Amino acid sequence: MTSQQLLSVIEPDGSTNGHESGLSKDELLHCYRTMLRVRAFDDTCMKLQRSGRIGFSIPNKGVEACQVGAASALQKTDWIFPSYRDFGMALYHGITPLDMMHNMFGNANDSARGRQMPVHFSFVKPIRFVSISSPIGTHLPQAVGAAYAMKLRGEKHAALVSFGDGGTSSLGFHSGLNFAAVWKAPVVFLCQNNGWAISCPSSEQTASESYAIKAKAYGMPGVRVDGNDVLAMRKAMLDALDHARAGHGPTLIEAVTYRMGGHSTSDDPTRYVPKHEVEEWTKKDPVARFERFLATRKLWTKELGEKLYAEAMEEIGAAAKLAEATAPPPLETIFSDVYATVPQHIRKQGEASFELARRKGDASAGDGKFPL
Amino acid sequence: MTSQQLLSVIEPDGSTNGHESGLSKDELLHCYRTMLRVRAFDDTCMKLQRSGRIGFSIPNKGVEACQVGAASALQKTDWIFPSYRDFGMALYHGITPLDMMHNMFGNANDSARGRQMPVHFSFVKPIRFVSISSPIGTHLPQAVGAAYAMKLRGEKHAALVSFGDGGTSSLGFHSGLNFAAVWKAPVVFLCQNNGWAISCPSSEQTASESYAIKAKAYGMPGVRVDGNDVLAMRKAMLDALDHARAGHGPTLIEAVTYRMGGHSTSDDPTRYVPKHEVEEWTKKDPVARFERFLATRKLWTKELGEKLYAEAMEEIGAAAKLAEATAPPPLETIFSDVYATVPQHIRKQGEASFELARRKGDASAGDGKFPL
Amino acid sequence: MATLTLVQAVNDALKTAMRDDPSVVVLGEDVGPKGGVFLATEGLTKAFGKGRCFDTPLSEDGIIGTGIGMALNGLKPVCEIQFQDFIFPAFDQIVSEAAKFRYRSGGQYTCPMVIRTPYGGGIRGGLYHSQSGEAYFCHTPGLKVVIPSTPHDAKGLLLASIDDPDPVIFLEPKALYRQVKGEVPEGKYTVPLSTLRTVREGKGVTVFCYGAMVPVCMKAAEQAAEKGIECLVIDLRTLLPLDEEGVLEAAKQTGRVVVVHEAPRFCGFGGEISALIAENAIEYMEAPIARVTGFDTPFPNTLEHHYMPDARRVLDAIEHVHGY
Amino acid sequence: MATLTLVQAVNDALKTAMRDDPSVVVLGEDVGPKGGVFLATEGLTKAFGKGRCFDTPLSEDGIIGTGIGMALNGLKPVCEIQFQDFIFPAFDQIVSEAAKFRYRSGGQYTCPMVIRTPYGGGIRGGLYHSQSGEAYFCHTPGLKVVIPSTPHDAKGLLLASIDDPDPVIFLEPKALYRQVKGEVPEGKYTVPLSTLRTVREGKGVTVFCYGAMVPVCMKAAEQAAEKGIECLVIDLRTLLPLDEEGVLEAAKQTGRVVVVHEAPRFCGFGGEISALIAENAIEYMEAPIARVTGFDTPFPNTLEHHYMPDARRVLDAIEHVHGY
Ligand SMILES: Cc1ncc(C[n+]2csc(CCOP(=O)(O)OP(=O)(O)O)c2C)c(N)n1
Ligand SMILES: Cc1ncc(C[n+]2csc(CCOP(=O)(O)OP(=O)(O)O)c2C)c(N)n1
Ligand SMILES: [Mg+2]
Ligand SMILES: [Mg+2]
Repeated sequence: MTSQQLLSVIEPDGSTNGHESGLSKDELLHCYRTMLRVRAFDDTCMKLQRSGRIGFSIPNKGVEACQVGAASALQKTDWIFPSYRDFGMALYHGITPLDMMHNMFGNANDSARGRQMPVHFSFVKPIRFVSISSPIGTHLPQAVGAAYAMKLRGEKHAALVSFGDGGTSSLGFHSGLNFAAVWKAPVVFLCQNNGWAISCPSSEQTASESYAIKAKAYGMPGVRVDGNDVLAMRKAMLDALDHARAGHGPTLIEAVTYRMGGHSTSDDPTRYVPKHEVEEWTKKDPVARFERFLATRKLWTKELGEKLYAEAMEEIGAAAKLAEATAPPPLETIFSDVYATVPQHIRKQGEASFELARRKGDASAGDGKFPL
Repeated sequence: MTSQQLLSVIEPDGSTNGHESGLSKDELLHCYRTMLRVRAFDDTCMKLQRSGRIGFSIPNKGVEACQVGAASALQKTDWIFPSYRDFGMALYHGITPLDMMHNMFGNANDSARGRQMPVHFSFVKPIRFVSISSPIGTHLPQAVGAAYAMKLRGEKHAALVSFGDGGTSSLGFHSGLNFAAVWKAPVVFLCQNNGWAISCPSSEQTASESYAIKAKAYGMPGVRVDGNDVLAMRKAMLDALDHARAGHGPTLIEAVTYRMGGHSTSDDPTRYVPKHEVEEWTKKDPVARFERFLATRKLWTKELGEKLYAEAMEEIGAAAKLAEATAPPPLETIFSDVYATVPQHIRKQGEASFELARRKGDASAGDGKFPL
Repeated sequence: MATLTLVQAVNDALKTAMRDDPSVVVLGEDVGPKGGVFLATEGLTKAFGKGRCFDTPLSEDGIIGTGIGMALNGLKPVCEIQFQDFIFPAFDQIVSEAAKFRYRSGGQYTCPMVIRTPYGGGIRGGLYHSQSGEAYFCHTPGLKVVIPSTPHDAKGLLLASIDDPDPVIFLEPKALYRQVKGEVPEGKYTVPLSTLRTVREGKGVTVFCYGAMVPVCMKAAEQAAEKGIECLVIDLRTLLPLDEEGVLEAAKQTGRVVVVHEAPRFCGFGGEISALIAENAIEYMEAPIARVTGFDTPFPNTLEHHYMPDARRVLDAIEHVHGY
Repeated sequence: MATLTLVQAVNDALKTAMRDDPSVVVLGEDVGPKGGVFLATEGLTKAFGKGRCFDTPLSEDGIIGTGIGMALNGLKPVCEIQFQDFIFPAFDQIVSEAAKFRYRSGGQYTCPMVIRTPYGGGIRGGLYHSQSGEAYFCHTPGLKVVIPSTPHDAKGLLLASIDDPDPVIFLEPKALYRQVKGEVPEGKYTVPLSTLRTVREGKGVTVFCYGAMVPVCMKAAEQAAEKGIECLVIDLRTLLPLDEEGVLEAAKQTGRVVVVHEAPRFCGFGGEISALIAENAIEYMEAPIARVTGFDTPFPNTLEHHYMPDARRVLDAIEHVHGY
């Protein structure tokens, strides 16, 4: 296929073109349930942020199929180098809403120990979900290096690295794809083209015909997939992973999808997004699309959907309560994990600050708000 | 044409396919003479370096046609953002061997005031030949910015930016081409693919089919040109410049050529270059190719070639002598030109160092040698 | 005179410069229709058109690299980096190129440009939306480094930076963007670079600070005054080229010095102030030269208020050097 | 024991590490068949194969970015940056990523890796083949910064750096690559990081230095001795984490201090040494704390020997603080 066609599996009416990739009933429902949990996580975080209980979150409405379809193709021994918008991949692989909520509140149980902003998750189990970084694009060459290590040791694992349309302009995109292709590293580059990079539309991000075509610059296959079609995403990923595991090297997948909300909970997209765009894409909602498919298999009813969403809301609401009630990280966490062992000068700074707190009381929290 | 075909004008036997771009006899001879002067400059610098009179030079044997053909298409109001291997562009546009030699010796008359290594030229006249930098690729986005300024002011000028095959892996390649295409900036990207980046062959630089095809990633035309064919280079440049001046934006030109010597005067290419490669390319020598063409027009004889080369050697030898006899830059040049005016702290450092020299004598020069 | 917040003063400066000089252009991520994530560039595209204020692709290397090219060719680019933490992809362009163009070309090519970027903590931004990187730039000859702490200075220093013939890194204390308000003259005026501002007179202890630490130090100085210690508080404003004479004079006035910044201590800007004094005025010192700084760790999130120097910590240092 | 040059000792360390540990890999531009432009990696590809020592495309961002990924996934990459001047395209990967991975992941992901690169002047390399950027890295919590000055230390420190669980910037003084020779034990041994080396004892003046400045300072110290001033010369070896106690002790021993480095003075590493002393041992100081450094300008070419501190300049400072 040329890079301009869109790979799709589920037709708008829910029928398919036959490339369902053999998921069992349970697996199909796991995908569906995960998509609803992403939506529930989103809705919960939005409320938490609006009521000032967390500082920031990243909406995922519209991109659930991308993430879940792609994640469904991975083995637990593969590595995920996620972007900050990849809730679906985490949830698909069994990272719990509670683990994620600890990070949203930056509390003592946060795996990042309250050092990162919300949505900057880091997990090693049940799958390698590599610590998310804010600087865009840095994780692409990192994924290539991790994949090179797999190849050098003769393992049949692969790495998935996920990023946005904006991420294709980053330095890491260029060096990551180039090194991967030269080394034939077992890595899949997933560009989730959701139409926007904060307020920058794709037309101002690049003049190329598509994002997938950028693969040509590196000598690797590039495929364009309907990112709102969970089964198409799964198929494209499976093909790319087979290719990688067989030693043929990397693939660039462009998932064409849409960010139906703002960039983040602090963004006001009405300043720059044309209204008609949102309306058009609302019709292509990936959850509704998958529901129509499931209905053709007699796996879906409106009631089931409502029930699963309600369950997810309950689970996630409970997680939020627990996370909110968890203490903040202890002061010591400022000074640990800079190095494997705390060096002289940092130990002294820590001790001085504990001592000052004993003498003069604690520092008081500010009221700064995150802007974007 | 697809990016895989090579644009050429002069056939190996010196006949042409009719795309001579209407150069007058004088212009043709100016091209030829410039190519010989590049070779003479090269030969002279090699000798100067071998005898320890300069520290470093960059051989140009094999790539003379690339540079001269491309330069011949430019107006004096255009800007050149050169690489360190672009002697031919400088000489074509009337920058004198003496000006260049001052830089090779880093003396008081060096336009870079002895601050840069040899071959890091900087000229504003007779054409903008922008100060060469060692870090690879940084000048690509700079050329785009300069071109944007032309466009914003409604000028019909353009910028040429020249770099090597290795340069395509740099950060500046990615950001430069991307910004240029989005902005439709009047800039031509000239990749001189001479087969090697120091000891790294193209096969380890990229897995793409060609360098020209990388244009697809940015949505701009990419052309592959026989870089040993001065008239083909000229034609490709003229087309790209027309395109740019007409407001249609940038072009990526890949000039396929060959570095017939080492990377620099300090490099030993026999450590890594296969012998047969050099032999093959020696047959395609761009100067000989052009001579065969000139002969078909009755513009060339062996004697003429020898005479012009001898004249060039004499001129350049004289320039070297003059440059060598010129004093080093004064001590003050260490401290000036950091800012438009010398700030307090730098002035003090300068004064202290002059004072120390008066009290305790000058510093003595070391004997460090440049390695690569 | 209007009463503006610091970020409004920045916006006002940009508008003033663009109105006066058609060669001034503003570029960066989201600076166009959105007006920047902090709204510093709000309204500029509308007022001056897409050719003068425009969004770029997501590449800081591209923003600064093309900015340099514009500056080489007669424009006056004001590049915005969305957060100072994201300036590092452009570090090569800044350190190797913008800073060295004049020197390496013997003055034939120059880079009059401004790189504006919000820096520092206080918005719960964690590791990557809170950093203070001034020391990296201050160790780079060829750059100027400017940090305002009031709306008045923000406008006057930014206009002076845009007028300057050399590349200026203009670091805006994001914690103060909306926290401080002040009177800002209309139209063009400049605050000269490389001049200090005496925020408060005092004969007890000299406190050197800049950016978001200025109000923190002022609070500490007031608390110190209640205890009978009068502080001389100096807002450095321009870190490079620094008014070294002015610094030494202020240090000598009290013989007791506290240097304050948010950035990590080790090899930070405060060390340069201490070293300057220890090299040129040590005989005037009657106490150790104290530094109150961020810790030598990355910037945390939940506990950021423990990481950033507060009045409590500054006061403790003032008392320490005073009682020495 | 063999007598090796400094660059041979580096090569020996790499061979030793690669032989002992199959997870050690070497990558960079021209490190393969060519053996690196200084021949530090000569013979490695031949001995260990293309999977263990290999050339990369021309991207420092790629070299360090992929190196980080390798480190995350169980390899021990030793990345070469051809000249320290060319490390800046990788600055984001180093400062934002390698330095912060452990912290931001609560120790779940770590980057044990070494970034080797030749630094400093003395080869007529001009602005871009001569720089000393240690201060940039020293201001970055999470990194270690190591600089050897003898063949023995080069091997021992490099092996310790490869063993280290954290990212190490290993700066090799290129001026000394072939200038110094010394005995180097065969096989594996390590010189512990964060330990100082006393190069010379003396009660007159303490001289702190590292890298290529060590022989320069030793020459000055000998000249000083002829004039009756005995210097305590300290080779810092590891700049970060610095043995601060050791530095303070050495400073207190003489009460007179000279700090020497090639990098520009302003906000350079020397300032941190001065500041440390001024903060913790000022009462021991009997003279100004002097710095002898490169100037606050880019690095020139023809006049590089005027730019780099030489024995003449160091001696002058020694005399100055001694006679104060
Ligand atoms: C290097 C860098 N520059 C700027 C930013 C600020 N920023 C955060 S997200 C974003 C847009 C990313 O867009 P895209 O890659 O399309 O991902 P999306 O948010 O749409 O999923 C920007 C500019 C950043 N995080 N890192
Ligand atoms: C950023 C950077 N990294 C490394 C180098 C060292 N270096 C100098 S030239 C060169 C190879 C360049 O190859 P290419 O771009 O093909 O140009 P050529 O020399 O073949 O003309 C390298 C790696 C550099 N100058 N800049
Ligand atoms: Mg996007
Ligand atoms: Mg080449």
